[in-house]
Amino acid sequence: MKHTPGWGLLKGLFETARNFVGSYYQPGRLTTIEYPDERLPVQENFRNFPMLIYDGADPERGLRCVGCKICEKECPPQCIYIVLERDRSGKVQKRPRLFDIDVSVCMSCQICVEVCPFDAIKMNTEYELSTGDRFGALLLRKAELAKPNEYYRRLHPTEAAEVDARLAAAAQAKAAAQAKEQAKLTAKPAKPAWSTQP
Amino acid sequence: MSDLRPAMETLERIRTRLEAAVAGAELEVVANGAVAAQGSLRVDAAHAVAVARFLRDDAQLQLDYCSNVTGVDWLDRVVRTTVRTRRVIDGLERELEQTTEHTVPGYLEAVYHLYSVALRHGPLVLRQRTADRADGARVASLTPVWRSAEFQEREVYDLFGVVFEGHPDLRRILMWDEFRDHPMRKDYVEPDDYEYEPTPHDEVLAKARRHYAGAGGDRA
Amino acid sequence: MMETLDQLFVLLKRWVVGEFPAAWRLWLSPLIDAGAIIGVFAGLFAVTTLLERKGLGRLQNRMGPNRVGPFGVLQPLADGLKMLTKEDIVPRAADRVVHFLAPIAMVTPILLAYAVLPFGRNLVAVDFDAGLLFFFAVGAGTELAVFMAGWSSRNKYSLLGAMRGIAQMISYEVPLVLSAVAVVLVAGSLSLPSIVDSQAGYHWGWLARWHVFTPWGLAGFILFLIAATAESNRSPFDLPEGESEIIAGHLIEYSGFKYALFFLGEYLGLFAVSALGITLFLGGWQAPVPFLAWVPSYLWFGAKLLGCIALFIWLRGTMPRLRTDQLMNFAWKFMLPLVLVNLVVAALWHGTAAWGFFGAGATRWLLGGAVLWLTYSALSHALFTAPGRGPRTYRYAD
Amino acid sequence: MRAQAGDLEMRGAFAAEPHGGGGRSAGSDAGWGAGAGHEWVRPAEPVGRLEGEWLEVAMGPHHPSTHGVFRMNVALEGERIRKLKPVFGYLHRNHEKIAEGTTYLGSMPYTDRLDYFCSLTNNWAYALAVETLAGLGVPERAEYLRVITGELTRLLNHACLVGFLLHDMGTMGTPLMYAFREREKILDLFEALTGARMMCNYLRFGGCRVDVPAGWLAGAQRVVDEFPRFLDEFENLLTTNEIVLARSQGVGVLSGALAVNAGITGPMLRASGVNYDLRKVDRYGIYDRFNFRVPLGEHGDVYDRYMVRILEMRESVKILAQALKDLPPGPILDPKSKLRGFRPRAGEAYGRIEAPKGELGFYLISDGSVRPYRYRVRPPSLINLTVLEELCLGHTVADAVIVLGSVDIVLGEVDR
Repeated sequence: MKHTPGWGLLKGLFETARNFVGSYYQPGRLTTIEYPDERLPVQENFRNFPMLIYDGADPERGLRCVGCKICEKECPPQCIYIVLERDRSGKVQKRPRLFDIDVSVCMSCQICVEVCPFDAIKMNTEYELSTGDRFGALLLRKAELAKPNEYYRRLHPTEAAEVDARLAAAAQAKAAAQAKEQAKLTAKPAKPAWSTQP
Repeated sequence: MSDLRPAMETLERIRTRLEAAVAGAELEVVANGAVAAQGSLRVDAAHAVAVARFLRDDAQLQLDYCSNVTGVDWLDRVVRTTVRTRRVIDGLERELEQTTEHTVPGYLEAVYHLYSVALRHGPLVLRQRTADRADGARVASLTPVWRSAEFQEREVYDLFGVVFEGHPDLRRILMWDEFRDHPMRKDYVEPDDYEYEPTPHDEVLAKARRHYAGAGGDRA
Repeated sequence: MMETLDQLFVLLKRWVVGEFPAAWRLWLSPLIDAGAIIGVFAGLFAVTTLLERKGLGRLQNRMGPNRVGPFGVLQPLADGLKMLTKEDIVPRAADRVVHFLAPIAMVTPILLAYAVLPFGRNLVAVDFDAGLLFFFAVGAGTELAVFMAGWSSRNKYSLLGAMRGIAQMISYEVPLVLSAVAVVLVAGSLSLPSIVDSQAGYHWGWLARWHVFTPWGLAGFILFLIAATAESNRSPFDLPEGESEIIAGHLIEYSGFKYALFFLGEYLGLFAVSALGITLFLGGWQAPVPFLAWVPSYLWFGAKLLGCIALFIWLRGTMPRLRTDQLMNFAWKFMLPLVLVNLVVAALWHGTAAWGFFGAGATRWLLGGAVLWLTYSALSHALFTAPGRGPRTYRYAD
Repeated sequence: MRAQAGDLEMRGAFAAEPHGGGGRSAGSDAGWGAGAGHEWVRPAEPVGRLEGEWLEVAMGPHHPSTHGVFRMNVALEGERIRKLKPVFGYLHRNHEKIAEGTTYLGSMPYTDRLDYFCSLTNNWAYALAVETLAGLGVPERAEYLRVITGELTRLLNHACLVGFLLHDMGTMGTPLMYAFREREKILDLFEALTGARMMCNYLRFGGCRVDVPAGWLAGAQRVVDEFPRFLDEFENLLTTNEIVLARSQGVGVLSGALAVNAGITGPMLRASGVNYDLRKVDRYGIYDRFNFRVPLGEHGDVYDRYMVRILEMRESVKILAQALKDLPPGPILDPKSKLRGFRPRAGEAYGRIEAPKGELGFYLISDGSVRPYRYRVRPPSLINLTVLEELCLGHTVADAVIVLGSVDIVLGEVDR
């Protein structure tokens, strides 16, 4: 291959000039977004820190979480803290009194979402969380984590549709089973669903 | 294509050939219970270098590439063996269960994964075991045979405390030079010298309180 | 009217000076010149930093600064404010006096060099007979500043940078001066205004009689540009700074205003040497085509200067950096022989113009060009094509 | 012997000094193999040529060209390197210890953080090791998705590496910005598929986490189709650039024999002329179905390492085109795999893949519990640094920087 010295440099200069000119009119060349003024559309699969889903209007009563602590156990960086509710007699209730996620530790790995048997914890897409308070503001409490199902549907429509369908089917099956059960043995109370989990 | 390449000999055959080639080498084929069932070859430290050289230079093996070197810490294990014996007690023959406990002393292992670049086969897993987990934690360094073991043996030395005899430059590699312990050992206890920060986690707060009280500090 | 516009600044100065008593005039005139030069070129420095950042951004498919003011035009102001309000850190081990003097030693000689540059018709502070000599003599002072900065910082990287800087600047001084000598030889004068005058007029009524349009002038201009890039420590010859190797070389321990002065000095040096290149080869303030001769001369000069700056920015955005030994090889084994041959060609061109030994018209041009091209080929072949060098072909395995 | 001749030219008076492997011809396959007797000898300390002290400089940990927090303690004679000791561990977080304290699945997101440029191939290596350990199968579609994401990862890693390398040579980041422009497009794909741009955490034991969203394949096809144009642009800018040639040819020459013995893997090994690509050797996953070639260097210098990466990107584009065309429908997860309570049988396994930086291996020992008893990462970045001193001796500081750049390290992986 014959190679004239200096030709490679000229080719390089031509290439950068092409990019210079191209950056003004070829849309693929300038990928920069002027962030606070413009924003990229949030992808449907995007995930950033978990949230808790509740049905209905009341975040306290409608919370799907039953405090089974599976996510707390499986969370790789151990950033979830759950304390269960107790009633006056000290009996453990099926909902969390405290549900904290330390998002300064959380790495958005989504494992809590995958292991949750109740579809109670899902990934949020909120990413503008910068704050001046290093400790307090980065510890999300139950009230901050609780988000209505409609919010989840808006963030992840495809996934939420699947979950809703699954939950509806499960509820239907449960209702049918309960009706059957009811018909058979009215006295025997139904076993709590969460205790059947291994 | 590479389907036609000769598969590596079985471990048993390699062992037989090695015993013939390296006089006095103590070799043992270690079974692997996993689905992979990739057995390994244990070699004693005294003959390790000679064995390694044979493995590298033998025409049928040509294990010229040492991919992975690592350590494994096996703690002291208490093994319970239950023996049923018949004994005559009070004129009656009775069956008795006798449980004896004995401690299998722990040891450290250095594991080498060998491949052949020339013949494209492998791996052959080579293991060396130390005598114990304290002063006798010594094995032979295979860095003179495979240069790739240099940093990895240093790492095993650093994190497990296995001394590789014959290593040209055995220093700590990941931890700092003044560090005393070997963090990858199973019985390693974290030093209580972190800079604790306010956290909702009670255990950490308790630890911090202990730590700063011990240090005479006033932070917590 | 156009004549007045062309001589606007000259007349303005004459008027201002005329307003003062005669005893003052001797002092006032150079003061006004100095003030104008400092003002204009410091302003150009600000514009250039913006242009460079925007231009590099676009070359690299980025936007460049666009946050301060519309399209980021106030960015230089923000940069300047930042520089001035930064803490001035001097290492404890540093030689404080030298460390303090180095930035001053950088800027002062460069500003002095502006005295002899003609920025327009009659627009020159000092019409010095040995103007070119003065320029080179004064301009060489910056080398001292680089070494002062590198040595006094007591930092290993800055010492390496200073060593590189000295070696590089002294080596490239030689081809720089020699390429200018060709022009002196032809123009027959060391005075920069008369060198510009020697390029006045047009061949056949349309081609400017600039030196760059002769074979030796073209080669000389390219060589001059290369040497100027090296002199002003610009990429691909930014070894004394080499931020990926020795971080910032002699600048590593400078911050705040002192750093800004170095920065200013470097850019002023770049402008000065570009202005010299324009004066020597590109006809100075002369218009390139006769029908545009009515445009004021300083505007032509400014346009040519901006063109040179754009070229430097373009080079900076494209070229990787050379290595020290390659840089030296390039200076002594490539630039120096070529520039000497160029000198010979220029001498032949000039000396034989009358009796047509070199042919006439296009033949003369081609002959001169051929000599230079052959030299270039031979030298670059020796430089670049060692065995195993050059583009390679690769084999594949399946 | 051409490499040697070039070497003499390059290093002038220093060429005659002992220099580990540098003088040997890199290309010939005959140089290494059985019985070649390539015992490693530490290079003899050169006799000082100048009367004077060596200047000892700690390059790093805060240095713009060490690709992270990494230190090279160098002894300089003028600007020639006489000694070089790499020092690492600044980013050491004992990934292996963390992994031994968490479940098998819990380590998956941590593997993203090893070589944070190539989280998907890290996932793949780990998943492969666990699958070998537990005997899990991978459905066809998941295998294809792994190949697609893995090769996209290779594209972005190589593009960025070349950008960084040229940045180290002093190009003001122009090639780097072009590489990042293309990387953005690939990261957008990753974000749409896995939900994160860099910390993908996408693979699961026996398959993948989610299936591709609607329109993703068309987007990937578009990126793949446009990639060769970017490579052409890159090559126009750099491949015949005289300064790049002068800077990189004959610098950091690594012989094939030393490379194999020192366990160098990946493009660095192939640049030294050794044909060893795990995609061909192990044919893990479904790589035997694709038609691609392995580019080999001849001289083993920085330029060959650069070119091998460029050529590998072109081959990856070929693989991607085939994989995107053939992607079959079907499930993406082995029904036997489970998320919680995953307890492989006691035993050990070693799984390795051809990650963009070299052979990335995971060695796992299971004791039958939910946590691995021993979890070991074989980091290609760390082992490729073994020969750094040999590559740099006798060269200048500026060369050390580009040799380090051509090794392609990520400190997250070196230090773990």
